[in-house]
Amino acid sequence: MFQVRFHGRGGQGVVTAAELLAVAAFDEGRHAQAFPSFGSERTGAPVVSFCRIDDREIRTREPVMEPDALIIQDATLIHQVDLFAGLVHDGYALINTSRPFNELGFEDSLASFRHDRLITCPATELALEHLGRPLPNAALLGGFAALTGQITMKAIDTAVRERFEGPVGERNAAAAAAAFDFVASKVKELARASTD
Amino acid sequence: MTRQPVHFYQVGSFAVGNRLLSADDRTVQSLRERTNSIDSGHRACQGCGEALGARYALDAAMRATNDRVVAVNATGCLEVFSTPYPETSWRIPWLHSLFGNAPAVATGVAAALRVKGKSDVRVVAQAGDGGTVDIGFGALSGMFERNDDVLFICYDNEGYMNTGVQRSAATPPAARTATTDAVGPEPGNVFGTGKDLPRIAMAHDIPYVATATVADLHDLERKVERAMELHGARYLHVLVPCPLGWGTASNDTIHVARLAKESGLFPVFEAENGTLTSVSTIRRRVPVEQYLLLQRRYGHLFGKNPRPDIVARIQAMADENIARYGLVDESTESTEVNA
Amino acid sequence: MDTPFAITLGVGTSRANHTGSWRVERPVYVDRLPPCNNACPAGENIQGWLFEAESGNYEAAWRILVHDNPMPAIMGRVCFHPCETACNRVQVDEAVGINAVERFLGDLAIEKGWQLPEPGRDTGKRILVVGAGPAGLSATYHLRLLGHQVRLVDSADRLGGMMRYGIPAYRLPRATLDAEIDRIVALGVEVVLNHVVHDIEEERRAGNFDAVFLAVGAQLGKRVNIPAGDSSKVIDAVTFLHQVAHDDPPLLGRRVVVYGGGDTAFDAARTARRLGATDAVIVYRRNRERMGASGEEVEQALGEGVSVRWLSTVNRFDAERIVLEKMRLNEDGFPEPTGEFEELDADALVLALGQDTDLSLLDHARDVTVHDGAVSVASSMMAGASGIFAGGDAVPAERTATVAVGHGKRGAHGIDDFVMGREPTEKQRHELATFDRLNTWYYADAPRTKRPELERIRRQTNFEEVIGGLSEENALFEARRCLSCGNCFECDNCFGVCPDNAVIKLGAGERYEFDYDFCKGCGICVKECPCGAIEMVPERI
Amino acid sequence: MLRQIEGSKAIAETVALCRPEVVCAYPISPQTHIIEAVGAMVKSGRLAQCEFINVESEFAAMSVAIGASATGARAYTATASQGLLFMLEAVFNASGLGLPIVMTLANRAIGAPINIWNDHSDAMAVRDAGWIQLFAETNQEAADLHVQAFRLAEELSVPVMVCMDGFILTHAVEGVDMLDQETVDAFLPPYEPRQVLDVDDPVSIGAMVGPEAFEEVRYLAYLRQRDALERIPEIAREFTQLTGRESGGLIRSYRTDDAEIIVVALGSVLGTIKDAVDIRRDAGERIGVVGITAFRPFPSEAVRAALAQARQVVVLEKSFSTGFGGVLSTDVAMSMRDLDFDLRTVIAGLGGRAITRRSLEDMLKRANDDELEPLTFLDLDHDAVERERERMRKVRRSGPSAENLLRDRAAFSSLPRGGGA
Repeated sequence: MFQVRFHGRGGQGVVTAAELLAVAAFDEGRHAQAFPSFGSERTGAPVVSFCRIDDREIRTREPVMEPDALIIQDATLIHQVDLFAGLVHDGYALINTSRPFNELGFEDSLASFRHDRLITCPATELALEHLGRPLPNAALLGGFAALTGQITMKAIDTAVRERFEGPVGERNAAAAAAAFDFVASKVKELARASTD
Repeated sequence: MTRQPVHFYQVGSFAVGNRLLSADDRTVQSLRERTNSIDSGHRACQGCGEALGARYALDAAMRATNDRVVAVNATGCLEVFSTPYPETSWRIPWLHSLFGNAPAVATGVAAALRVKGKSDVRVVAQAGDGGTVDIGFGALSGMFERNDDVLFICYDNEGYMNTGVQRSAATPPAARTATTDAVGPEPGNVFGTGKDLPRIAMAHDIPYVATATVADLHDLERKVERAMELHGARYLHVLVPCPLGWGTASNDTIHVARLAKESGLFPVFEAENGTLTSVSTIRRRVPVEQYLLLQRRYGHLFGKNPRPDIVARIQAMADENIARYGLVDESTESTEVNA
Repeated sequence: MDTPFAITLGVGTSRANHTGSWRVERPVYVDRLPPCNNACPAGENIQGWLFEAESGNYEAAWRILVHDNPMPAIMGRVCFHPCETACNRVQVDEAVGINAVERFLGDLAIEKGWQLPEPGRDTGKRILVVGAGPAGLSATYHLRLLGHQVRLVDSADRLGGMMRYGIPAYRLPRATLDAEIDRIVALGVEVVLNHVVHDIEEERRAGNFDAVFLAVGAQLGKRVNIPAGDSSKVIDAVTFLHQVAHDDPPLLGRRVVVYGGGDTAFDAARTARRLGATDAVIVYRRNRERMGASGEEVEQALGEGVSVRWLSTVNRFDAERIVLEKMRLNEDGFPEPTGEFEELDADALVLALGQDTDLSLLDHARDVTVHDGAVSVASSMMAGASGIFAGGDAVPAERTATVAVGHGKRGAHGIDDFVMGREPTEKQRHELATFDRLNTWYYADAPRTKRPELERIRRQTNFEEVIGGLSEENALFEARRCLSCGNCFECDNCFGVCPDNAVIKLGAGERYEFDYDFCKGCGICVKECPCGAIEMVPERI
Repeated sequence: MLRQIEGSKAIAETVALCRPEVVCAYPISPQTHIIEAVGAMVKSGRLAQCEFINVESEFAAMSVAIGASATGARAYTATASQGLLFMLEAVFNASGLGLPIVMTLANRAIGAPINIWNDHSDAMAVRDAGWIQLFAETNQEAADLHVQAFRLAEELSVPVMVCMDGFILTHAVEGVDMLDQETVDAFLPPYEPRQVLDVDDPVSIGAMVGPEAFEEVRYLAYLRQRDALERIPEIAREFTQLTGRESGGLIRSYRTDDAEIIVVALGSVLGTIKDAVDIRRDAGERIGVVGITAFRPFPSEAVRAALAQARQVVVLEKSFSTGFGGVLSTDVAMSMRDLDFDLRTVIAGLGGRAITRRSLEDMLKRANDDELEPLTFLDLDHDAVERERERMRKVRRSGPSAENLLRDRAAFSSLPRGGGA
């Protein structure tokens, strides 16, 4: 089972992101379960959602306590929320920011994790570029596909286009593709760096 | 002198029927074939105004719809005295659910009829004043606001009579009830309280709002008929004296209802789409004392320690109604006669 | 439907619950005597015929009417309608115009040629009726209906008595009078005119009559001793009107003074105006409130230019001048002389001070008591002597045509009992339907329809009828103003106002009945009955 | 067709396949997505022959359903928590009148303190309201149960409440094999009301019944619920025959054959329990699970049979009777009369407190070691409770302890409040 936790703020499409990932996994013939943190949070407040992907039936209903991956849609949440709580030691984290990783102030809490799996991605910028609106969730899913290999870019593309009709779907798909490319090249870069 | 048209009948405009009128012009109540929607054997008190009002209204609705009426009833006297197992007095399809939900139940009935394609069947919901102005008020306002195709009839006897005469938001000032005792400096119900539901109904801009009393059958039937011509939410507020709760003689039910109207205390009018369209003017104006004196619930205003000050305040209320609705037609006003 | 137990119930089941057992008092339908019927001297069932008239069933109405009174067209003109005075509607707005409706029906019957009922099966009894005025004609009619043979004798050359010779034609057109009299005669009556009966016993024996009805009227004008010059023209009103009726009017001159305050005085004054008098002055010793004539007649006379000197007596009549003494009313309302005098120019003086009866034909009758110029009678109209009955102006009563008609009817029935050997029966009368028993709310407000009047100017110069009849429209309207006091008229109120549906409507003309299985005895039906035809009576416990 | 779909959406679409004729809607979390979706289907015309009525309260929602059902229409609504309580009078009324209304209850805690998250307090509060109450373990089952619910309700003239855990199921996106119209039509015949407001055959529905017949009316209702115990499994079997899928029924057992300890629970937590049981089984403990689908009528005989050989029965409940303890436990205990066994009640997941597999494993281990108290509150913060009690001892002042507790918990703003938080 692969478990993902999404962090973001109300209005950023955090719940939708988890759903899209579940749908994408489902489309690839896997079992998937997505659910929100069920808060009554309003726009702007910290929000969490979850997604599980497995090859067999998923029975558990507990929240994701020990995620295999984190998708952090808003890096500023670090000041309010213990973002990395429970992340397995070889887990992934995809962080939406245009700033370099070392400027985020995460270092102390990340010492024990594999740094080649902690990736930043300017998803909001990519969204603005492709979509015209600062909604980074679809883009981050593209990045997630590139980072974890748990899902294909094609499945993400299909799920996004199913969810958003017409041009909006196109543009989100384009943002996701751009993020996929960005993260894929970054992953290669890091791999090279680690082997270097 | 101007010649009278020949269509004048001894009692043509006020009594229940008249052998001289053509069948179409008679009241429904004058017809042997009237439905008797609420049949004999019910357990209402002697002289019950509500039993009378319900039969008047529903029989009229039945005639107006070719006998295609279903009724919804709130909990209350009418429900209790009409359907104690194993006997029902209703001759029409009738549903009782709860005290406060008659408007919503009626909405459901109307919705079901609509979806079933039974557009010819019409829904009448009925409740006492408690079920209307108090506990059912939210549901009623919702029904109004959605403009559901229901005629809602409130039989207003100005209190919770079923439970032993307690105050409702329709209880008039100074009236004694079990929860507004006739003691203290302001005996009976408090002035400045209460709810004027017909006006609240009008504020919903629903197609039809009307008031009536059991004392004017022609008027009541005409209003029911008018209501049945229209679709959407309609509201009819009928004053039905309660011998038990008002402390009136059982034979005074109609008489006292008439005085309520003739004194101006109970304005009789109708409104369409939120606008007043007609008022029933006072025929033989009487001072409120005449009305109050017949009722033991106002007994504390008279007798050993009379309270003319309170009677004057009640008279002022009547005068205010008369001014607000134009209840006195100056051109035909007659001298004061015992009505 | 297979309905769930207890919570769902089938219609009509509550009829098993007989709530009538709750009752401590029960309503019962009653019939009360309407004040109009009660007041009618002719004993008409006024409310009964108005009821039919309200529906436009005029012939049925007329038939109810002539059941009691065979001369509605006449009564509809000359009756002073005490029914209207008694009418409860007075206390709502104005009395119902009963008289006008009666006349409408009477005229319509003449126009349509409706005939009176067939005479009853011949009893073989022979009755002598003396006098063919309203009492005699009425008695004749009723006797014929009862199957008795009638000989009607009169001293005049035509039938009608005072109706012909006392009432001016402008109040009672002769064609109408003749029509209604002819209709009675057509029932098979032996009429003997120009015949004066001198001795009633002898007349009865000679004709072998089983009974006699005396209706000789009051034909003698009362005279008072008024000093008058020889050339002064003084005439009594009865003679004056009689001569006018005979188309032989006396010459009275331009200024006529009529002395008296009854209807005859006004008839005389109004007749004088029509004969060309420029001044017709009535002199009366009391004031207007205490006058005998009907207000209607006074109004009409004043409208025609008749003037009245109230509180005056005629002191003497010199040539072309009458001296009046002014009067005043004392505490008891009686006029007293004041000693003040005034003068009035006059060509003639007509005395209208009342009439006396010539009862000399009774001189040889045994056991008949004549008191104060009138024949004493029992309620059956029988005078002391067996088989002699009397009515009209000859007996002590109000002297009006309607009273006379009533006497005729009562006398006929008294005679019937007598000749058939039955004990006279007193009819049980219902309790009076008084105003306080009515619920007048239910009656629509509607002032009475006035009979059209001829232009005043026309009526001063001729003997055309002054008061016109009602149109059908107005007659119907007027009939429908009847409150039907004390008797159900099927307004459906009781049927409608019962909270327990405990009134059964039996259908048109059948009224209602109570369903005591369900009547709880609340009494709303009684309270809301417009005409007071229901009352509550205690249940026997 | 298998679809990855939000639970609420799956319910809405399944309800639509049941051809409801009147649907009343009043928003309350967490059921809103269901009625929103039904409303959209009606508005778009996709669900034809259906009146969708936005009412002013849950009380009105149930009342509209009552009116519609009594007029012969198939009526549906959904609610949760406070909404259920607000309509409570009408809930009793619907069953008293024998009206086959189907209602989704998105289970949620009842305040105060106000709490929008999942537990079973709402369902338990109305367990005696005369409704049939079915609990869904998954969204698949929730969807399937709605089809069965209409069938059951209309056959027996009893309203049916399909209970599904709020948020945990309603908001979860997972695979659901959606039925098609043909299948639902084959399974669910048109509604033939037992009583109906009909101008051509008038009856009075809702009479006042006195002492002379009230007990009989109630006894008849009891017998109908007994009938339901027969019909629920039959209908479930029919459903399986038609769809090849097992959904519904009275109870479902998991690894109980040789179990010494059996956990009894309702709803979605069964999945997590099964995962925990598998792990404990791997550790050699003979533990099984019985999930109760039909809570009302309570399948006493089936429960007794399923639990008969257990040494210990652990009833895990998302609700409890303040002042006593387990609610479900009482029913289980009554079903097990005269049998020799230990009963343990575990209260868990109140107000959305996450029930984690780890906590369950721990609890099961203690059960296996016979260390479980008769009444256990899972993951209770004993320190916070003790501090509050200490304060209460000092200051005898009444008031909401919730605020004090929250103030106490510095972790207030930290992560994650979890699968219910």
